[in-house]
Amino acid sequence: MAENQRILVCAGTGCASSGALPIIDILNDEIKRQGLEETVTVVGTGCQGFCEKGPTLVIEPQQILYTRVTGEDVAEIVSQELVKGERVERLLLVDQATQKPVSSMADIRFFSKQHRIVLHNCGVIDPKKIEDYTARDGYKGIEKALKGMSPEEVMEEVKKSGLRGRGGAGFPTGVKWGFCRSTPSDKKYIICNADEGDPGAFMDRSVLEGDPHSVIEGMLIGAYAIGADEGYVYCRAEYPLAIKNLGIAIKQAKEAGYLGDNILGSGFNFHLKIFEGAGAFVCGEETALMASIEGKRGMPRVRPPFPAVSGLWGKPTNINNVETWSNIPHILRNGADWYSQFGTEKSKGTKIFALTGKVNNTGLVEVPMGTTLREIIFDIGDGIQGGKKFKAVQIGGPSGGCLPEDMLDLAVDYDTLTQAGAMVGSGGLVIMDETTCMVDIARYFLNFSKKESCGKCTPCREGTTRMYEILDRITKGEGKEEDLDTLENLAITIKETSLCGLGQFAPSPILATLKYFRHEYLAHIHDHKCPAHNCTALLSYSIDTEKCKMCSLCAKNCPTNCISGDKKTNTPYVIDVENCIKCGTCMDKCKFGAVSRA
Amino acid sequence: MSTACEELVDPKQIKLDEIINKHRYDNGPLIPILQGAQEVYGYLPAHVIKHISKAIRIPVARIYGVVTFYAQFRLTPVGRNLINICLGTACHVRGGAKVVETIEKELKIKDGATTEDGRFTLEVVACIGACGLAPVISINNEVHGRLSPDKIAGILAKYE
Amino acid sequence: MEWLTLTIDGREVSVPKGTTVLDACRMNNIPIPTLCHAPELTSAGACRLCVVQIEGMRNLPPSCVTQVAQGMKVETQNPKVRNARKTILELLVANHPLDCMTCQKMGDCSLAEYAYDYGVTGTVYQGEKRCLPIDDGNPFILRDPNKCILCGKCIKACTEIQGKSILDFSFRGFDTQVGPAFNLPYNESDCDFCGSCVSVCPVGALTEKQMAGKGRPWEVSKVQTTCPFCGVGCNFDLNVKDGKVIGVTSNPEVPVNGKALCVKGRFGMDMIYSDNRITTPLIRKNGELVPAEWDEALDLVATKLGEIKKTYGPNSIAALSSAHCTNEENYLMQKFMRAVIGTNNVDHCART
Amino acid sequence: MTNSINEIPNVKAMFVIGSNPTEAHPVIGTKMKQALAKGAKLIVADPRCIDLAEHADVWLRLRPGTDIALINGIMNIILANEWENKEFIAERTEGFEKVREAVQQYTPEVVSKITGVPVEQLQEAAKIYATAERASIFYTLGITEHTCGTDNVMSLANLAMLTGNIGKESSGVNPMRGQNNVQGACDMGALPNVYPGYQQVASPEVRAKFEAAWGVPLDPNPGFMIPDMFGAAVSKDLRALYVMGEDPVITDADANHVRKGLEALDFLVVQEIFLSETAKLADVVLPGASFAEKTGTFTNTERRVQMVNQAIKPIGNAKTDGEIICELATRMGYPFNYESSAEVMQEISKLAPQFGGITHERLGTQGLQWPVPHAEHPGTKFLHEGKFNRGKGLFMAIENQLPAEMPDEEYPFLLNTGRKLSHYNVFTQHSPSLGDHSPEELAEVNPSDAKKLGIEDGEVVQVASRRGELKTKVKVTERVPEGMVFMTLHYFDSPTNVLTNGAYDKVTKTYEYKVCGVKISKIN
Repeated sequence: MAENQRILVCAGTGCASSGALPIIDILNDEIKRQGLEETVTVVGTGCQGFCEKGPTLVIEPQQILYTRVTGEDVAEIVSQELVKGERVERLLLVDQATQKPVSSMADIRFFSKQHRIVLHNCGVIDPKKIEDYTARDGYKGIEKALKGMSPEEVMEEVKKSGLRGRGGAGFPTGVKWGFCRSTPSDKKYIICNADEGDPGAFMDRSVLEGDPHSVIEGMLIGAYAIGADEGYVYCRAEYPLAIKNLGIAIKQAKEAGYLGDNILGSGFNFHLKIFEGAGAFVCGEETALMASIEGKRGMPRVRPPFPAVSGLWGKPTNINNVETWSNIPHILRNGADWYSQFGTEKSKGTKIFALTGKVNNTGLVEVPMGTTLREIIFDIGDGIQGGKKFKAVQIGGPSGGCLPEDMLDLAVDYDTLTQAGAMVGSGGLVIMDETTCMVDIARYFLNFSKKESCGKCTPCREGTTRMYEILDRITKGEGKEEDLDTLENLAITIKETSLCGLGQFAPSPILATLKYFRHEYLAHIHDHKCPAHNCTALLSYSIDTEKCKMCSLCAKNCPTNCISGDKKTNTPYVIDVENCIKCGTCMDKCKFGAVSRA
Repeated sequence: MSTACEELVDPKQIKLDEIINKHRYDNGPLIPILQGAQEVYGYLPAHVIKHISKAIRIPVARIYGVVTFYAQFRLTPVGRNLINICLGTACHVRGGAKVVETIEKELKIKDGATTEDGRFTLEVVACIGACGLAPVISINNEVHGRLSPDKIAGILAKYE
Repeated sequence: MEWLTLTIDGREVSVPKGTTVLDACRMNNIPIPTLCHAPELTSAGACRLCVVQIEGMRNLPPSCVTQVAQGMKVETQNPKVRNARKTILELLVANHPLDCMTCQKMGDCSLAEYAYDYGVTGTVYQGEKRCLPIDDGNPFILRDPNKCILCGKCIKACTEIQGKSILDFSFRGFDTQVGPAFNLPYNESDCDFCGSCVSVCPVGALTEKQMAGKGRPWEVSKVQTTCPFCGVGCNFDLNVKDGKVIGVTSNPEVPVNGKALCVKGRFGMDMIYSDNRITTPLIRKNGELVPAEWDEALDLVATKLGEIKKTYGPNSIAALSSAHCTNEENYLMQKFMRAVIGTNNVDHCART
Repeated sequence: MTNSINEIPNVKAMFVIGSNPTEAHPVIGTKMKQALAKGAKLIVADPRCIDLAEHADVWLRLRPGTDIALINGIMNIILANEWENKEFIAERTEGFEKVREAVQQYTPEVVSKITGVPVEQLQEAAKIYATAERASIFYTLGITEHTCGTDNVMSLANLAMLTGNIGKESSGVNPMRGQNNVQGACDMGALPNVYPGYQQVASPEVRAKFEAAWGVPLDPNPGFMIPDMFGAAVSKDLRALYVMGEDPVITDADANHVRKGLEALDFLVVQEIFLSETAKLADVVLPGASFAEKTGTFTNTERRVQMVNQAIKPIGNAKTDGEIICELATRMGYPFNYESSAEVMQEISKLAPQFGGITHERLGTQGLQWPVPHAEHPGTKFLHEGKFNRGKGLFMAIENQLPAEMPDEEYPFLLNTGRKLSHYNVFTQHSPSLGDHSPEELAEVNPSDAKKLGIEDGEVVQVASRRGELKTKVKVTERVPEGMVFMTLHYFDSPTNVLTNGAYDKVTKTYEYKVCGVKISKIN
């Protein structure tokens, strides 16, 4: 039995939703009851990344991972694992390939294939304790900068590292800083963009929740290099835990002298505030974000002038996102050369992806740039759920595109993805299988873009609605072949004439699916069929009275109560098509294969 | 007695003024004040918007524009239970749309509406960040994950 | 002043530094369609109709907010640019009523003009259309939000010229609207009815109620004159059709006020045709004022004044001249009193 | 105005006193708001919470009729802080020491007591005005329509000279004239003591010039001013009155006294476009033409002479006022043979030096700001650059004075009068749309007064002064302070001037429209 063990309980939003928080208390009670409080510490950490299997906990130093833990499991874990040093087998992860349980994190491909720089502390430290952060070399980066480097040297180091903005477009961070630095002004601002609105991405939230000090330190270094003395973190109000943990971190950093006036006796001042966003995806766009801080409608404005020249309240402003800022302390601490050894020639370092959809291991993964999609999906993600067939991966959210199977060996970096018609974007990776309809996916994203369009410029405001309407008609089997030309023309015009990135990239899902999955569009239009059996308007469910055993299971599970029949009177079960929402529950539940879909 | 009545000041109004005074000299005070006001009132009644307008000298039309721009702000009271249905990408590909349809049928209201008895308000949102548990809904910030249409009725029954 | 040279549609032109591509085009008589741009307001770059192609630039930049750079190569009419503009116009028309025949704005509607120029059919996109109530609860302005193309100029006119900010955008995306707070009708808002919003509206969303049905733009002649209400001295154009004033339009070129006016200046001119106008001389006979011919009336006045002057002296006669009449008329009045009657008894309400 | 309207957006500090520009001079009001949008500071001195008060950095809610004390107090603070412009005072002015002495007793505490304005606000206002790069004063009838109107104006001149805020772009003292051509009527010599161009009737050289031009001998004595006329009519010193385009029964203070005077006349001629209350008393009514029916010029408050261009023929049998005067003159044996109003302007430009370079042709679409001494002169954007008319600016020590009639036990409310945006004097009542938009008087009463009187918003009440009474609807609003009632002069049905006091300023004989005592009673 190991001395001085730590139990790291994931208390990130995903695991908390699955019931992780009570587990910490129960664990503490159980440890006390079994008299282990001297040697065992329970730590509530930020996101460990493995949301699919949550609540998760890790026993240190052995690095044993337990998944889907509940309160009832606690006593057993304490007496088996902590006292006897034996595994609780039923709570271990089962490798889908080998169908065997694996206990050690080193053997779990979800972890072993990752390279964690930004997520270095996430899931390991208690984010509410600054000493946990400093114990792992926290604030060494800013100390190094303030004590021995000029602002120019700091900026040069960042330039040399090759770091590119992790928010989407991948603009070189050091160069961006340089623009702001070189604009003369009595006042400059820096902003951390934490308005992670991309549906299907949550890395920024996880970093803020799990390692908020790394963002603060990154911003401190940036402010020093740029010459700013005030900063904002613009965080979605939908991320209450992130706001809470960041708020605690700012307070602790102030108390420790890392924020405020004359930081570490260097004469450098920096003040940081949190601004809670009020729910608008478009505020992820720099100028809209600043308008929002200024208390206006979050509508982007034309550039130039760029924020580096005239930003927040007309002052030079530099904006980077959470992941970008969080990279900075590592670059300062370990040097640009160390950082640039990771990644590809033009895309350095690592990138965090939110791996979701029809994949076995969903969660947050951080890999070096240049890792192939196949490695991410099939090794780290452990393949497609339910043994189904991979169809496509959607990269970069509503602004990105879908890539088909033959592009799985693409090495992920900014340039290759853009060339292929997708983009790194915020790093959402949504995996789709044969039951996902690509027209429906395009329709889904356009519905999102049209709802989130700010309405300022004509092409985006009017055009996203029209594209959505055309796609909607196609998914209902009401499309015409010329719709595809109309769509394409509209998509190109919107891309080329919209004011901001939201509009310019809103057509991407259409252009990419038209490029790689045109046949699915044509099947809807010509044959009035959805090859993925997904588009409800083109589906109907019926019960084969021959096969129906009148067990009533389908009727009991029908959410809209539209199946009726009666064994006593020997009335076979039928579906009332009027009220059927085509959810397919009956088909899933029927043990006799009596329900069929057409 | 009438004097006693006059001295009764709406406690919400006092809180609102505290919020306004806390932020009024900040740069860009509007959104934090609106967020605070909504916390006090549960929504943003017209008289509150006008009061804020007067206090911080921002035209009412501009405030109305801001309030209607951001999804967070509401102009009508919310039901006793607030259902947020996630339609993030992960939830969508895992059948989120069917969850929406089931709940809409069950409660006989559409996205954004409140049931007549004031029991539920329904809102479709983009990603609450529990993608690993897709499809998910949250009711009063309590998350219910790995849903399917047949589980809905049981979950809703728990909320009065 | 520094001058920059650029090429527009193959033509080399020079413009001062700081000029926008749009202004460079317009200075050189190269037509560019615009809906959200107005020289007296800040530029939004929102309608995107003024897009052009510029060598080396990504996408199609809007010319109204793009500054000229030395050596820039601009294409304003190539098929790509024209197609983009046509698509944008199709999008606008798809969400706009097509009742142009009865629309007050016909003949002066920018959207109709460009739609015609670009061969827009209005049939490409079928789908949802804005369907909002019409605001006609006041005597001055008719607001049809369904005709609004959301260019935002009325909002800017209300804020930047008028300093009122009665109007703003509300909601977002396809649901975006323009209106007073809570989308109340104008007469329930704090609107002063200066009508600046009407003066900048490029389509029929904001029109003058009094002018409805009174005349088409091509039938109207405009006469610049000075407002008779208050001492600011705003100028505007009286719109005249068939010898009748049908309304007022503001004129951006006038010196004091530009496009700004107040409710009286813009909407009070129906005073001219008030039923209370006196249209013939009146003479008191048997205690009653009765109509008379000019000769009779003037002779009576001349005789009476002559008699009184003769009997009681010139200083027994006085005149009140008028702060509402012209300089020339005031000059004539004081000259009349001083030179013809022979008294300095002339004054006017100078102090109100 | 010493400055031009389009200089306003560039003013850095505006001191608006006794003026309600957003209602009475709406487009000037918008220019002020443009200045605010560019970061200008605003001081508003007004007992009422006018629209601009809501945009002000400091709103000085002074008691009516305490303007001099307020201004003296501000000067006291400026001197105490040494914010005065010593260089300007030394080079461009005289008489400063007397003012320094006079304002010494007007300490912030004393002034606060007189005016009711808190000391801190006085200090803030003084600081804003005195330390701004370009400050301008704007005033209207709230300054002049007092028995001490002239002294009020001089006080403001003192303040401007003290800080050197005059004679520069966007910096000066700007009275905003109320009526569209009140500036022009004065310029044209429609005043009993001056000929066109403010040339004194009493001056023999001037008179000789006009006698030569007009070919007749002229009376060397100044004539009656308006308030004198009605008394003279009653005493039969005045027998006939020719009224052109005015409605004194409605617009002059103490209307009942005015009516009495008019009724005493032997002969009253009224030349008007509407059958006004005054016209109803006339022996002969001559139908004039509206501005749309004639050509000529108006001069606005920034001294800009602008064209009025004929758009339509006179309605019915109406004739232009100029034409009528010419016909009368001719019939009385002195032919006025003018081909056009342009020809009249030619005569004016020969006789009035500041119009020397003005012709209709030159005015075109942009007009010209006088003085325009000769045909090549571009006009004058702002006055007093480098030098005042009299040479050095003269400081005048002014003491605070009370209005002629203050509220008392019998008439406990202070009646304040003014204009509202939707109307202009009385004749916009004839516009169907404006009449419809704003159909009736709404006398403003403070909620606590309304409560005491037991009256509600929208209720019709009786308002009476020593001189007359009327009925009006009431608007209950915080805009007026307790003890004040505010009414406009726009409505025939509530003719406010039956209430106002006929007392007037000793120099200009301007009525004290702004202050008198009234009582309000509920109608059962």
